[in-house]
Amino acid sequence: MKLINVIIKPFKLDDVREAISEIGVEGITVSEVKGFGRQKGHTELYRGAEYQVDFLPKVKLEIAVNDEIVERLVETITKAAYTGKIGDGKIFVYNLEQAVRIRTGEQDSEAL
Amino acid sequence: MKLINVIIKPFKLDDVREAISEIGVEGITVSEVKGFGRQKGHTELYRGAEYQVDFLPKVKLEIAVNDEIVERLVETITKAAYTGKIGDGKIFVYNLEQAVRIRTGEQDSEAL
Amino acid sequence: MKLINVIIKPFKLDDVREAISEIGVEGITVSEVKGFGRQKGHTELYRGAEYQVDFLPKVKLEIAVNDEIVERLVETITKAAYTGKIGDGKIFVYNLEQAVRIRTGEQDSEAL
Amino acid sequence: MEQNIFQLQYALDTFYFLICGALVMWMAAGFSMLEAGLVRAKNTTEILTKNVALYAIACIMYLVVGYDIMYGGGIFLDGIALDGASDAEALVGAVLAESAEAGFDGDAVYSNASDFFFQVVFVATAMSIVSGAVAERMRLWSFLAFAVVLTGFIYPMEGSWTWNGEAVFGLYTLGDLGFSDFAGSGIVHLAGASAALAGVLLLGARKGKYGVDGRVNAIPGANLPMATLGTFILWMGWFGFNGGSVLKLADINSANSVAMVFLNTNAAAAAGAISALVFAKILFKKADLTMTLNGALAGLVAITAEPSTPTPLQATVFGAIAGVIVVLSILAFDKVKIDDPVGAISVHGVVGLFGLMIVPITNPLTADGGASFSGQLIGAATIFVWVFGTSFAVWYVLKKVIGIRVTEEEEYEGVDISDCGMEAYPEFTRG
Amino acid sequence: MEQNIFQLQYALDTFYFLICGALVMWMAAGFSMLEAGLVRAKNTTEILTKNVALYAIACIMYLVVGYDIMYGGGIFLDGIALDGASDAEALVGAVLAESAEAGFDGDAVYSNASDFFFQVVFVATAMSIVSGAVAERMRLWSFLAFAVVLTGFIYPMEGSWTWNGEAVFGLYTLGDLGFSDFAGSGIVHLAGASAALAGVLLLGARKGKYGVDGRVNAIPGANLPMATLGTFILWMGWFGFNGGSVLKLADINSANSVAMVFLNTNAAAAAGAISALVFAKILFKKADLTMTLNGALAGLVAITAEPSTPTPLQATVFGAIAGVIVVLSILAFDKVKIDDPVGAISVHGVVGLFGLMIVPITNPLTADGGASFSGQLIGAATIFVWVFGTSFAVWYVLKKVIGIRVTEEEEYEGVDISDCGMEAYPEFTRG
Amino acid sequence: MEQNIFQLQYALDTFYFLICGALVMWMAAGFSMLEAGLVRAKNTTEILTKNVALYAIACIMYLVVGYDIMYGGGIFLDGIALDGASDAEALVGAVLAESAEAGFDGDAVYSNASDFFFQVVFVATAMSIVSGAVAERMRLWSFLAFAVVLTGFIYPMEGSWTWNGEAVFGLYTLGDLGFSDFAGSGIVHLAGASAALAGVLLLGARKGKYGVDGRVNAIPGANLPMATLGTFILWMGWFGFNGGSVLKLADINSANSVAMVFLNTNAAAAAGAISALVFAKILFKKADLTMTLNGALAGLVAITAEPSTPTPLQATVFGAIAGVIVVLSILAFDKVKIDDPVGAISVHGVVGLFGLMIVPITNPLTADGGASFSGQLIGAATIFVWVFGTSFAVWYVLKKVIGIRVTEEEEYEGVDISDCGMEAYPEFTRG
Ligand SMILES: Nc1ncnc2c1ncn2[C@@H]1O[C@H](COP(=O)(O)OP(=O)(O)O)[C@@H](O)[C@H]1O
Ligand SMILES: Nc1ncnc2c1ncn2[C@@H]1O[C@H](COP(=O)(O)OP(=O)(O)O)[C@@H](O)[C@H]1O
Ligand SMILES: Nc1ncnc2c1ncn2[C@@H]1O[C@H](COP(=O)(O)OP(=O)(O)O)[C@@H](O)[C@H]1O
Repeated sequence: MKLINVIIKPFKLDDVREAISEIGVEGITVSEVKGFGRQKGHTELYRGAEYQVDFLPKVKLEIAVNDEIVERLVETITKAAYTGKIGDGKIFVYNLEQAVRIRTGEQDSEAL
Repeated sequence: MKLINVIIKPFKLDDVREAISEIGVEGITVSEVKGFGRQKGHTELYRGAEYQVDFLPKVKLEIAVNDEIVERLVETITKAAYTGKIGDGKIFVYNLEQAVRIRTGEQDSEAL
Repeated sequence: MKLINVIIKPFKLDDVREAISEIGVEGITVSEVKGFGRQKGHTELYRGAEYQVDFLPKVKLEIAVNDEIVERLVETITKAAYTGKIGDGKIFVYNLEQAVRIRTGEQDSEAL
Repeated sequence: MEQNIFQLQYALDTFYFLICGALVMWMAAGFSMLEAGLVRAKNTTEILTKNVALYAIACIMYLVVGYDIMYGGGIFLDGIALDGASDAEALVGAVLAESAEAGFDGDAVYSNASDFFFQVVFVATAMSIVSGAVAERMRLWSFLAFAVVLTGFIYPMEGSWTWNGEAVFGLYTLGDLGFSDFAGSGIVHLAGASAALAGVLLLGARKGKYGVDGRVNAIPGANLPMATLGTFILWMGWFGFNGGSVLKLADINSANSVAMVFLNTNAAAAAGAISALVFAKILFKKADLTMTLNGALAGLVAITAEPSTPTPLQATVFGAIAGVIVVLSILAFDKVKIDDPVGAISVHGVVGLFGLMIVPITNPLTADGGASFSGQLIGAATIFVWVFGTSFAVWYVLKKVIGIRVTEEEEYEGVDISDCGMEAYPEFTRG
Repeated sequence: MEQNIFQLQYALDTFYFLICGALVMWMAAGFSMLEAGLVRAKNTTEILTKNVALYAIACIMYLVVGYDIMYGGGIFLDGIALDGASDAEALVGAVLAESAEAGFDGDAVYSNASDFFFQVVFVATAMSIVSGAVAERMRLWSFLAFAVVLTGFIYPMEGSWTWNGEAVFGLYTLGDLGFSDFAGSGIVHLAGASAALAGVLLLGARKGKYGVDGRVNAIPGANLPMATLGTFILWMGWFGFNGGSVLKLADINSANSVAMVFLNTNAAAAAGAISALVFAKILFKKADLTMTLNGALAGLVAITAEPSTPTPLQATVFGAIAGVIVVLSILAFDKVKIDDPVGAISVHGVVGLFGLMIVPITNPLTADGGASFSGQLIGAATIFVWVFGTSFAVWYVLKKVIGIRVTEEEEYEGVDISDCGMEAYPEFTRG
Repeated sequence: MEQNIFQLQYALDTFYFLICGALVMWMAAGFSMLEAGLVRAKNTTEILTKNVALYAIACIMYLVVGYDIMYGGGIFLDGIALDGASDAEALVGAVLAESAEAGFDGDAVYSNASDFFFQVVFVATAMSIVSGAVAERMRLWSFLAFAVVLTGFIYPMEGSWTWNGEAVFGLYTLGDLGFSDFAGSGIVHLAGASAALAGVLLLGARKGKYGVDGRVNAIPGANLPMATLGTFILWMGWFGFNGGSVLKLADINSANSVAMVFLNTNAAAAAGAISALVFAKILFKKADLTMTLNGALAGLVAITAEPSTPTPLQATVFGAIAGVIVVLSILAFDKVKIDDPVGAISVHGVVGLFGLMIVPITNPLTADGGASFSGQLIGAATIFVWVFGTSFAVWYVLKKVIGIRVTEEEEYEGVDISDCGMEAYPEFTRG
């Protein structure tokens, strides 16, 4: 199994979710993150003092899947999250050694 | 060493923390996440317009431990986080190659 | 490639960011987490009832990099995040199998 | 020309009632903000809905039957406009005759409509007290059903025995027994708290409030600036609550009395806030804002039974004592596991009783009025027995018939979703 | 000595205007909180800025030219202090002569400055209605430019035809046709809503409000306690809005009228809140707080056209009907994709019209005043055509010249950053 | 019958004082909300606690000794009720005699209690100014200790020299030198700002406010709707602050004066808001809400020294200038690293001085009163030297004895935890 870690722009979340559920992935864990990278932030102003807000709100998806569908999943996500503008985000793939579904105790593939 | 990644229902956090500290795990990193899976969300209503809130608040635990206690830990967590209702969550296990305690520079097992 | 996962004290975020960008790392993903460990929390009081707030606000950094610079990066972070007080945090290193830049489809090293 | 003087007096006294009434109406906002600030985010929309609805219900029910039960005048206030006169002209004549009879220094003559307006907002205050005590676990619609009964029947009955001087079920007349409650420490505040206590006893504590080991768990309010704002609003509104209760402004004596009431009301509130702050600091080693707010309210409730006769120094002392009482009372209720999220029963009930009992100190029983300790006790007992008893019965029936408590899941999820389907701060908290 | 009675009458009526005016000024805070509570966090600083600025602009523009257009008296209110008299002494003499002529029971004689103060806050109210309807997508500076025109010209023109009884472009006089609008259901509320509608039509809906499939998406407000506070503030301020519109307090008849107005205003608001709450519950199965708040406001708007003649029962019924109308109207506007984030067009426009149309029921046309259905229709039409037409023209020019809508990115990021560079809740939300 | 006219006049003037006083009391809520909105979330509970406590302390200290120091009348206000008369009857007689002597058009005769009530809220205002300037880093209890001294001694001394016309340490009498401060631009606002400045200088800037490279870092306020609400509350309360300072309502001249004060106060605030908004836009390219709010307050402070003599146009111009001054002043203080989180020193101090200096323009020195530039300068200097000097001494002693600043860790963690043990928004921020 693999764990796919995806960083995308927040407003792309729904598109990505739909896309990957279409190819049969049922579960995702999502969290709000701040991103630093090539894309630059904006400046704010408060009582005459300017300041740079250089983190950017991003959304991180963690998806555990079986090896065979990784490739398609990566493609699908790349399409769904794509805007072409800087800051679109990344996909990271790790190896997942074990998975357990707490409710049933099922292991690995059954747990996903 | 392994990294145990656990997704549970928020109100189970304290139970799980106690359970795992009992078996000698001292450190955890916790974050609030949103989960999508088999469990379905609820609908809200605003000025006549209904809308589906389909993410569910979950809590994610990251626990770095030595290989030998992984098995017991997984069992303990499974018990502590169990309600039997859909949405109880998952346990994911990865390989952890290196760990450092910033304060002391200690490495690996000593760092945990 | 490796994924470096770092837990630090929130007010150290800027120092760490500067330090690692100096050694040429361009991207980071940051999230707010709560930490449990040796460092103890504080107690709050509400209408006569005391309660222990035992999680501590921490910041988590995820940094994907090429193998060759991992060592220097770990050193740099250890220095930048160091206060010597308990609770300084941890650095965890995993293996990263694949990386994709969504905008360009670039793979692995090019994607970082 | 003398007539015109009476006309001016009438107009000034009517205006005084209306402005004081508007200030008391403003207290509805104060209770809403106080309660919204002291509950958790997930129960905020619902407590707001309760507060808006209960104020509205109080206004309608009192208009429909409540005022009639308490003071007569017919349901739907029919004829409040002309008061039996054939037309506006005739009404002016009738009023002027009344004024002449009363005499310039006599009882106030003022518009009936302004009297209703000033009275109706008191009913709402009594009901507002209840919503805070039962917050975070009581069902919205059961609560509103109760509000209908309290504002339409329970309170008006009790009001008729006290402020309207009718005999209690024809048995005894409180006034004759030396009972006096200037602006309603008992008639409004103790009454509201009695109804709240009955509800809380049948409702039980919020899940997780009391640990098995008997320890009290903190359930912090979500928005303390709101709670502070609410307290300031109540403090301001109280000037109308007590100031208007002099019932006349437009002669030197009355004006002096109204001014003393403003002064003493403010002094008691200030003293209550400080003493609660300091006392809590001694007990907890911290400056507890919520206790300080309760202390200010306690000072206000304590002085309400008689704000016109104390000296400023006495008012200050009374307020300071109230500030200590309220802190102790809140801790005591937690000890016996009576869960009152905002401290309403302590502030309005315990301190309301205290307020009644100190009246004889500054306004002892004499030929022309005043209060005796026995009279105050009997009055307090009458109010408590009636309001607690009838309220308990109504809550009980509601509990059996439609239920008064939300389910455990609903309570965990928050009543905002289950009752209102709407979050109060959708972007600030994680669903 | 009679003179002194007139002096007291003058002072009392002046004070009455000032206090009522202060209460109406307070409504500016109410609109601000209501709107700040019902928009998303990312658009909150900007809506607050709009509200503070529009109130300020209304005060200045009405002072500069508006009052002069509506009632005369010269630009910059020059000479409002002495009113043509050579000095204070002479002024007193002139006033006393005026009073003597008017007679004690005649029209009120009071300070011109207090009249301006009472009038100016009405202009601000009309403009406040607009800001809510165009929230979350209109550019700040285009909005403020419009505010200058509405408060300095559009409203004063319309006001001169109605409250100042001038002929509409010399063609017809509304008063003669049986038009009557006591406190401004039409002159203020319908007018504000007409300007808002024109703006919304040229502006379009917020991105994402209406799905392609024609479904309506919810865009929840960020802070419902704020919205509730705003409604309570408006409710309180309305006592000044309607109560002051009797225009005289200081005789028995007038005092009775003012008191009835307070009573009916409160009853209509309460009935509107309850009926909207219950009606929304029936439609949606949930207790919709925001609809309940709109219901209370609807009750207030409905009674504003004539709060002095209905019986309390009638006021209650009118308010209850308004509460139902506003819910239906809000749903209807969403159906036709007219996006009004706070429901301002429904509350002030649709219900404002309803308020005008029910006047003849309780105050039919007679020799000495009153209203006819036809007169009300003509009046409503006149107000709508004028305000909608001129506003549409102004919005249109603004759209062409500087643009009225923020860019899509700005809208997505939130106008707080693009217009104000400042977040309203920097620590509560994730930038 | 003439007596009854005097009675009515007495009652009306007393009521006028009480209502104005209640409006000024309301300003305490305004300062609380303004400051709570402009500090960071982690320091909110503590600033709220300070505001509630300082208001309470001001009320008590002024009651105990302050009023006696400023106007005499004995500590604890003993005998304020009867004012030396044997009983209520005798008091009425005494009052009527006083009225007859003063004459209908003469100085106002009204209840002493209402005078105290109106005066006491001014003390609280002065103290409220301080809390904002020292926010986010000063220890709670040291602050409250200072509040005791300022409200019980420093302010009353200064007040006795100005509004009570006593010679400054028997040396010179400000009134004779052509000093005039109608409602307290100097006596209240400059005084409060002087005390604040002394505190800030000894306290130092918030950690992180000024970068090593001398750059100014933004520390955004956590809740701008709260700050906006606070400003509206202050704006409303100011009608009582200035309007009540005419000190008489109940004759034609006085009523006209009160009305002009309301009109000018509102105009100055509106002009200040607009000019600050526009000026900030020019400087920063953004519509800065917080500067706009400060601008409105600056307009109010500027007109406070003399709101009755300017024409509406003059009031507008004065307010507009004040709006520009306040923006420049805030930037200037940051340049010299004087850290004032809410801009209190600029709004109340710098603009307060400006307000004093423009009095001679509309109210020049004449036989019967008025102000001269020299007189205003001497007055301002007297107030500043006395209040700054004594405050500096008190702050200094506190600093040495118990310390006035929290530790660096406490400041980083937020003073809510260290001083109050309680978060203001436990669910919205990540403690
Ligand atoms: N080396 C990295 N490690 C972890 N996260 C990264 C890394 N590089 C980029 N990211 C994440 O991806 C987001 C987008 O990257 P960025 O360089 O801004 O644009 P792009 O995706 O077009 O290259 C960043 O905001 C950050 O959250
Ligand atoms: N494939 C997956 N990858 C990552 N997280 C998952 C995956 N499947 C489920 N989850 C997480 O586990 C939570 C519970 O899963 P769910 O399918 O709802 O119920 P159950 O745990 O009973 O199977 C989800 O809310 C989500 O956060
Ligand atoms: N075994 C672990 N797994 C995951 N996170 C850990 C672990 N141990 C510690 N942490 C994280 O590191 C933070 C600091 O650890 P702590 O033991 O408090 O101090 P120190 O870093 O000095 O050892 C904790 O708050 C927690 O977030």
